[in-house]
Amino acid sequence: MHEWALAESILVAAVEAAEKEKLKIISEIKISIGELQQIEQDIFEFALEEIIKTQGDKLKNVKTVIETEKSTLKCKNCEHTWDFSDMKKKLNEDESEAIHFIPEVAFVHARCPKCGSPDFEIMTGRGVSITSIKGER
Amino acid sequence: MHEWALAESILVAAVEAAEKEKLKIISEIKISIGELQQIEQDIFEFALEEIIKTQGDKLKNVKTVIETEKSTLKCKNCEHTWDFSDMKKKLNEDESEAIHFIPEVAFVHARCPKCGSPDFEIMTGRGVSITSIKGER
Amino acid sequence: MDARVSVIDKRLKNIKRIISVASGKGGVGKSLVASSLALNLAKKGFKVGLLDLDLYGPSSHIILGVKDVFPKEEKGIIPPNVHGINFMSIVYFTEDKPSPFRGIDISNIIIELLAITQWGLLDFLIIDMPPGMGDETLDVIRFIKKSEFLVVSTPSKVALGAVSKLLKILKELKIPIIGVLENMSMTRSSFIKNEIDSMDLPYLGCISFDNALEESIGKPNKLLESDFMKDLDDLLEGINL
Amino acid sequence: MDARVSVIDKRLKNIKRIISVASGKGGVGKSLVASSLALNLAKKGFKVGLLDLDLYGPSSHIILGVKDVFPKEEKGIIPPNVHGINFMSIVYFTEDKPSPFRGIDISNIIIELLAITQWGLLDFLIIDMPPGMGDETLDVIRFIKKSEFLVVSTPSKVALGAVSKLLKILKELKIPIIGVLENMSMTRSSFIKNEIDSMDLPYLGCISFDNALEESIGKPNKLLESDFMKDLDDLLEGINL
Ligand SMILES: Nc1ncnc2c1ncn2[C@@H]1O[C@H](COP(=O)(O)OP(=O)(O)O)[C@@H](O)[C@H]1O
Ligand SMILES: Nc1ncnc2c1ncn2[C@@H]1O[C@H](COP(=O)(O)OP(=O)(O)O)[C@@H](O)[C@H]1O
Ligand SMILES: [Mg+2]
Ligand SMILES: [Mg+2]
Ligand SMILES: [Mg+2]
Ligand SMILES: [Mg+2]
Ligand code: NI
Ligand code: NI
Ligand SMILES: [Zn+2]
Ligand SMILES: [Zn+2]
Repeated sequence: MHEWALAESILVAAVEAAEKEKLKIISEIKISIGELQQIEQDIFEFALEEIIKTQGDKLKNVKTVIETEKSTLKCKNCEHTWDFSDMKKKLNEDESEAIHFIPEVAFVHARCPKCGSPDFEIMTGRGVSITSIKGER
Repeated sequence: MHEWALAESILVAAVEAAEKEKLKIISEIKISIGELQQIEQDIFEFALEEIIKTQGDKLKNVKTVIETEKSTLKCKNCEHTWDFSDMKKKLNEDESEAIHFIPEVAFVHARCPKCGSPDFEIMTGRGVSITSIKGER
Repeated sequence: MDARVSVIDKRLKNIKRIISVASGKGGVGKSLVASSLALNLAKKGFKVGLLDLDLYGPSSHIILGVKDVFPKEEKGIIPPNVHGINFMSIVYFTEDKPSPFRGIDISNIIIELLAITQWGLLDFLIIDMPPGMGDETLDVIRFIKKSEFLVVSTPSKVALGAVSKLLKILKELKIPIIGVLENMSMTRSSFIKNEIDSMDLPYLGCISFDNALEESIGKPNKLLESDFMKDLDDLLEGINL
Repeated sequence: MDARVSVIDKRLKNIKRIISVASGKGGVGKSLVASSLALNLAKKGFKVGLLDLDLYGPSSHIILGVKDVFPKEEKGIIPPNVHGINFMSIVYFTEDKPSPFRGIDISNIIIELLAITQWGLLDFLIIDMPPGMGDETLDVIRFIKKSEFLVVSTPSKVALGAVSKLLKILKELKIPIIGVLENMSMTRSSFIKNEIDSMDLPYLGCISFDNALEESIGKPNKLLESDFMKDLDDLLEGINL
């Protein structure tokens, strides 16, 4: 249920952006969630709905579209690339849950599958962001 | 004349890349130099030529093409963007020379011209890189 | 657009004062001061949070002897209360394993922690800062606009080298500096005081080197009774804390 | 493709041994040990370089009292020789102003420094490392494959928390660890020795807390005569240095 906090961040950011763009009504928000966040989409959508109810008119009829950004990890030592599903095989439940809260602890709990280095890069697949907003002025 | 060291790095990197690509002869190297490096192009070209003379056949007839990558600086605090020519106006000679050696000391000697923050990003215009290599197998 | 950043202000809204205990220099006692300050204020009846932002070498959990607790997940994560302090640290998620993070990761961790931690109502949030002037410091300045800085130094010229750099940049950016606390003093010397005076910043006083301090590490009740705490407490009176 | 990276091996080719003095923890004496080690080896007749990679809080120039020198530009930059040491530091370029660098900048600075510094023939290059386990440490591991690590701790549990993390990762990556040096010891205790033994790593011995050390800061000739140097020298004998 920390999904709630991230859902709220989306709505706060959307309202902020709408104000900048002078939108009176927000009709659609496209959301991208990094795969490493391992968000439970049901819970996240439920949270969005619940929070929207408590908000003003701007968000009343908003449609939310959620996409998962696939993860790409790249080793700085050997240039090998892989993704979270490869990584997950070697993680126990606690480690995986820790990455759910703080994706960057991947560097603590995982290694490059090819050379064993912890010095890899999360090229894609972390964070929670808004990719587009539609609305009316 | 620390240009010499950077010129050498280009040729070492080119030979390395050529070996990976199994090129017997390198005919052209395209080089991009970040504006912040403030390279003296004459000296740099002279250094390239001198070093090429000491190298083997792989580089004998190589043509080098040098481009300057324009700088873009962007403030993390206020999102203002600017470039090195804007920045340079406020630098004294010593500061500018220090940036010539280590471009990142821009964060030490310069600030966002709009909000005064030192927390800006060098989006483009640093480093020395090879953008392409042509040759024969 | 990173959405997490937008919610940070809301998460910190119900916190009256945020004090970052920083230095620029390592090993001067930032973590001891931050943990002890949190304990001290909690004992005085304030609602206190403590956030350990030294992600490479988190220490507050060692000093406070925190073990076997984990944040509750509820509309975010709720820091466990240890010895009257709402305590948040990366160790909950690292099992205290090595943390080879690069700067961009540090920045992302801080954003995530600030976006999902539900502090609730607090009188004080104390932040235990790492040494240096890198992503952690720049991100506290960027995201926690209301943070004040409490700066720790030792009496040494080597420490002052790094400390004065932090002070200069904070001053330049007009960030509130509560003052400079001199820690681990062994002989009477006005070297640090004079330097801080000459920078026109408040010198808060000094904490003596406490030979018995190591015995209090991991034992908050002992720490509350230590000479270190006595010195700190006197010094806090001077700034109405 | 960043070309600078490719020339680093060539720049370091004529250096016999590279020793990174590191800790994970701040304020344990890394800079004192690194500078003193460089002085000690230079006095023994070795050709020695010293590279200060603590870019936020560079200290070696303070300890060695380096002033008014600047690298010569000649096919790169040539570190000035101070007290028999070829000394390279970011301070030549920062005028000792605050250095608010993010991780990516740190990484770029290290690449630039390694690519343009002409060390020439050296018996030893000593690297004064910053605390933490961030871009500097990861880049030394990435770019200076032949570096060995000399790790410094104090007797404290708090220090050991960070130190053991660094040791674990170095060990995991099979990077040569010369051993662990215990600094600032005040009472006889085998706490650190036992911990290092249990990690199956060499414990090198300890350097006592030197009450008079501060007077030698900035004065290499005095530092060479200090109790600190005497302890260090004894300990170096044990590892044939
Ligand atoms: N006043 C003091 N007297 C004795 N030891 C101290 C004192 N202050 C700090 N220490 C010790 O110094 C070391 C560094 O303190 P720490 O709080 O970890 O510093 P930092 O967070 O700045 O790195 C620790 O071992 C701590 O126990
Ligand atoms: N053996 C020692 N006795 C007394 N003071 C010491 C000793 N070793 C280091 N110091 C002092 O401790 C402080 C931290 O040392 P420093 O070398 O700057 O640590 P680091 O580089 O690990 O941050 C400095 O003020 C230094 O003079
Ligand atoms: Mg600390
Ligand atoms: Mg009192
Ligand atoms: Mg140091
Ligand atoms: Mg001897
Ligand atoms: Ni969750
Ligand atoms: Ni030059
Ligand atoms: Zn790899
Ligand atoms: Zn700005």
